[in-house]
Amino acid sequence: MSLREAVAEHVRDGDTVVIEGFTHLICFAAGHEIIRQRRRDLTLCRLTPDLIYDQMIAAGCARKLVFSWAGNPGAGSLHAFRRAVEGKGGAPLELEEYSHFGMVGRLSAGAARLPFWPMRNYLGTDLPAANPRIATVECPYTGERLATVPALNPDVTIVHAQRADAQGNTQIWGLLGVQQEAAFASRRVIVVVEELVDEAVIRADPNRTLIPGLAVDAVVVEPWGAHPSYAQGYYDRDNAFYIGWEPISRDPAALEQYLATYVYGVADRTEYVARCGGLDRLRADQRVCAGVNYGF
Amino acid sequence: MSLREAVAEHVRDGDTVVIEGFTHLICFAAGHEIIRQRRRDLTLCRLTPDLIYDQMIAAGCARKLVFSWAGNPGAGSLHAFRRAVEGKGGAPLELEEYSHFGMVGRLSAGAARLPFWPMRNYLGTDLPAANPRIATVECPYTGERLATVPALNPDVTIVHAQRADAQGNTQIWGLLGVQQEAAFASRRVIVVVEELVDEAVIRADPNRTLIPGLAVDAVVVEPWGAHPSYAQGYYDRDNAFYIGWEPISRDPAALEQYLATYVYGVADRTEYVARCGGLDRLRADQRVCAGVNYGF
Amino acid sequence: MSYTPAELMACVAARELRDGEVVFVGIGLPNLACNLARATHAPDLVLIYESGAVGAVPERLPVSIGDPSLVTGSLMVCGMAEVFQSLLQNGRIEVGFLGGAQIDRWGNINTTVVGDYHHPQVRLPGSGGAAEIAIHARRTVVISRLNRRAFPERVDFITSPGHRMAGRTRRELGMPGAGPVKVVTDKAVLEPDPENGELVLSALYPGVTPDEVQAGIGWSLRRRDRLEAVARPSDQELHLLRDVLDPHQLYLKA
Amino acid sequence: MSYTPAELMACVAARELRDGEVVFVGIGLPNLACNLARATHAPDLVLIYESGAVGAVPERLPVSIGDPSLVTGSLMVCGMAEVFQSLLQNGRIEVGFLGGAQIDRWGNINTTVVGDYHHPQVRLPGSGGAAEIAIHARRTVVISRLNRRAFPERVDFITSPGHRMAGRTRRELGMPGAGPVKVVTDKAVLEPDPENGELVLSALYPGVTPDEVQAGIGWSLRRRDRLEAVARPSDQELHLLRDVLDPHQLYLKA
Repeated sequence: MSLREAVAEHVRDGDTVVIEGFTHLICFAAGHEIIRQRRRDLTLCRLTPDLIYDQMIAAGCARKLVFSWAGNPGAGSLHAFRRAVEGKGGAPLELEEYSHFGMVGRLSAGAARLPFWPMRNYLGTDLPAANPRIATVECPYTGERLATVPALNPDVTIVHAQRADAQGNTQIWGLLGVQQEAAFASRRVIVVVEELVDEAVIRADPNRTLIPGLAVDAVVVEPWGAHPSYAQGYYDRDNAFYIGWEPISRDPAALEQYLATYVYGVADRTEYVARCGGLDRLRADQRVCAGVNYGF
Repeated sequence: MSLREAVAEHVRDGDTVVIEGFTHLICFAAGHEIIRQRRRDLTLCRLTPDLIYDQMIAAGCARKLVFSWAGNPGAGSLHAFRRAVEGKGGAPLELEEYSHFGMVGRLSAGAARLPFWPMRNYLGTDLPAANPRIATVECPYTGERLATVPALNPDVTIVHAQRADAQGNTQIWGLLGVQQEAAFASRRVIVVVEELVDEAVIRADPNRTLIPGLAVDAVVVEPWGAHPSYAQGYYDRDNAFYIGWEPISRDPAALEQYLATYVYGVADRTEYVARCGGLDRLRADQRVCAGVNYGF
Repeated sequence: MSYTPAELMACVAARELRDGEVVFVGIGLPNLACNLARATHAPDLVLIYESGAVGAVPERLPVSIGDPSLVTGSLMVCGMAEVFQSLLQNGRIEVGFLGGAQIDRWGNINTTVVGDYHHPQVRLPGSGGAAEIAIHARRTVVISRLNRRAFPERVDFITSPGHRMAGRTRRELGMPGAGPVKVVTDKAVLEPDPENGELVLSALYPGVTPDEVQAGIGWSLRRRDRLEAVARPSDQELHLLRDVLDPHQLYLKA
Repeated sequence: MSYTPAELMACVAARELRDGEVVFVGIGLPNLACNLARATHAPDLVLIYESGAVGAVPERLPVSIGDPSLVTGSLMVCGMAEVFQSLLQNGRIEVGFLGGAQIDRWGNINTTVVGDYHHPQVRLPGSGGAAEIAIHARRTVVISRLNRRAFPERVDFITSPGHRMAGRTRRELGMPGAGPVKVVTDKAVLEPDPENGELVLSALYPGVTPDEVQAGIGWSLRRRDRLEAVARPSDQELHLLRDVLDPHQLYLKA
């Protein structure tokens, strides 16, 4: 299935959408396709909105943002996000804000189909005042009060991964973020992979499988689909792009120009990769580990 | 460190002890050493007490058993356990009983240092009546009542694993059970491995590490330490032994004879392996998977 | 070809499974039934074991649900927290198999104790994952041989809830799953009355009379107006069971 | 050898770490400080990043806490649920590094908004993992350059609690960790008054006067009776920082 078809079928106006991946495996390809298909009124959820949500906010896809850290690591701000929140242009953006632990708990509860997740957190912070959905529960054993966050069950979650088989049995290594929790918490799941592999490859190392095919609705093959984010063992993070985003994001006209050229101006990921040019410089070195014995 | 030293230092009379491993990687070596050192009044916790706890109960180590399924899979009963519970000889044994999910939740809460774990469970069953520690909590968002189990934080947990480095960075593949949760929930952790490996082996495939050395107090090398349980990629489960346990366990004299010969009658695991004889028949076939690339 | 009751039980259980379904498998007959279904009408059945093996394709008949043959070549191995939270409680399990020492009129199952909990005549293994499977699996199939001790009017202890627990229904208790939809015995199949959840006779095995069934049941068994016929094991089913799946008669002893 | 304030800040932070400790590392100066400590007095420091890398040994200066160089050759990579529950909430993190746009008299840190939350003058990134690190790490070290905007008497928003929040102490709020034990600035070190948790001047950098410090602080700064002396960066420390750890001056720009 092509990413165009997968997004057309599974991402709808008004949906609560999660494109996860903590620095690693952020599916920019899916974000760009959602922008191209001009989805609207989305509730975008991610721990770190990152450049991809900054672009989707600038493109007018988002009605609301649910997050825990909205910056451009080491490089600056997400200015489209800031303009919306600081009332300096752009459509208004509703915020629902947690800490990383809070977002992790929300997706853990969603994956377990529990209505809340307990944690020791938030006492003494102003976060519960800013977000009334952060509540408390009393322990039935000790009587102490613990913080709670509500379950997050997205309409659709998009997970980028190194590889999967045709049934969506998905293997990820390197940073795992909350990809597994997000997939299990979601009503629909799109997996986008660098490589489609034979089921035998998956079955040869079942402990590497993070998401089983029974939880996946669509599998899409999109090499370089995470650029400028990275895929361990496939390509490095394009740090120059992240640093270069600061001036682009700061200037609405430049941002519009970027979208016109690299998102609206290309038909698909293949054209995007061609237009970026020279991505081969990011190709990963070989640091292949040894296998383990599954025999008995 | 030898297993004798590790048990002498970390397992004390009256302790709450977890020797985990779901069918896979059950550390019989540690159970036998605890019996040899004549530990008393232990609270033994495991989802499946299995033969190892049947032996420890017969040897008089246990005051209490916390569990969710006490049988000899496919082969029969744990008769030392049954004699104690049915009042047919042997010291009395206090029971605290859950389902598997309940025990998993108890260790998950322990690992997260939360006082309880919520779940949708137990409604309509007689388990809460049999175990008042199964309680309920009201969801602060939906108002629904969920079942809870209390955290389990053992004094000492013993984890058997395929391999670890000298610092206790431990890698496991095949069935994972609740080994990670049990280790993080415990005050002290002994890791017993088939193979001690160089730190470089661990660092070559960090996604395989289930327990970090920072959570481990002692590392012991004990090949065949899980027999008659198994170690994926090292040796198969000794199903004949499990089937043969039924008549032994059924007859207190035979059980005593077994302990005299295979536990008290040997100084350590090496002598046990020699006395068992022919364990090579269980050695695993080679089904080595391919490695993955950690380069960037 | 002649066949044993156990062989027909495995066939009836296998026929209950639809291709592509996600099944929580137990050891013994349930495992045989699932592998029989995979070998016949349900090649894409997904076998999940509570030990954490997903999409297992055991090369040998597993003696325990933690057998290494369930891991080798499986699609995924995950921890038990994922099994119970992200798969079972999440609602991903479509069929669960259950058995027990006692099954009562309402499909409640006892695998905990015969007699009083605190002074048991017989201490049974306990729940394992059965309590949560009975609550969360979209539907369950119960397998047990008929006899009055195994089918009392009321179980001594409810380990796995059926359709009516101390008078309360699954809906009243807010249980996600549909509960036991079929009880497969060695003589007949029982199914819950859609009205009140009471187990009633729904199908007789070839050559079995209702009285033979009643003889193995501790309450006066009602029956459906129209009883289904149960087809005898086909030659293909028998060949698979005897020559491929359980050649050493581990679970199919006559 | 002459040195920059940033270089001394990295050295002071590094000296705060003891060998073998488990440290929750941030990007920038904290990362430099940890790797400087590993290269000098604390070779067995365990670096943990909230992204899930445990025992990381980055071959290059990571630009983000999710850099692939933190994964390659690390001791363990785990999901973020394990990071926050089994490591941080579990109490395994001995030192956490924090920074922020605003740090107040009580060591409270604001990384959320300047101005009103709902109508911010400046929207900052938010908590990330800072709130829970401030609550759970056994102790935290705060790194920030001095200036009145960065050190107001009261932060606009408490993202990460310090020693006194709306009058309530950490103990009253039942926080496991000890909170900020040192605030490392470019001119001096501040530490909490053991009595009331108020940040006071505890050490001056070579050649800095108390007035220069006060000039960068928005409340009247009390000082310890005996101020500690801060040793200048050694030649070895400077060599490591300049030639090995940050050769491209990514974080040590003068």
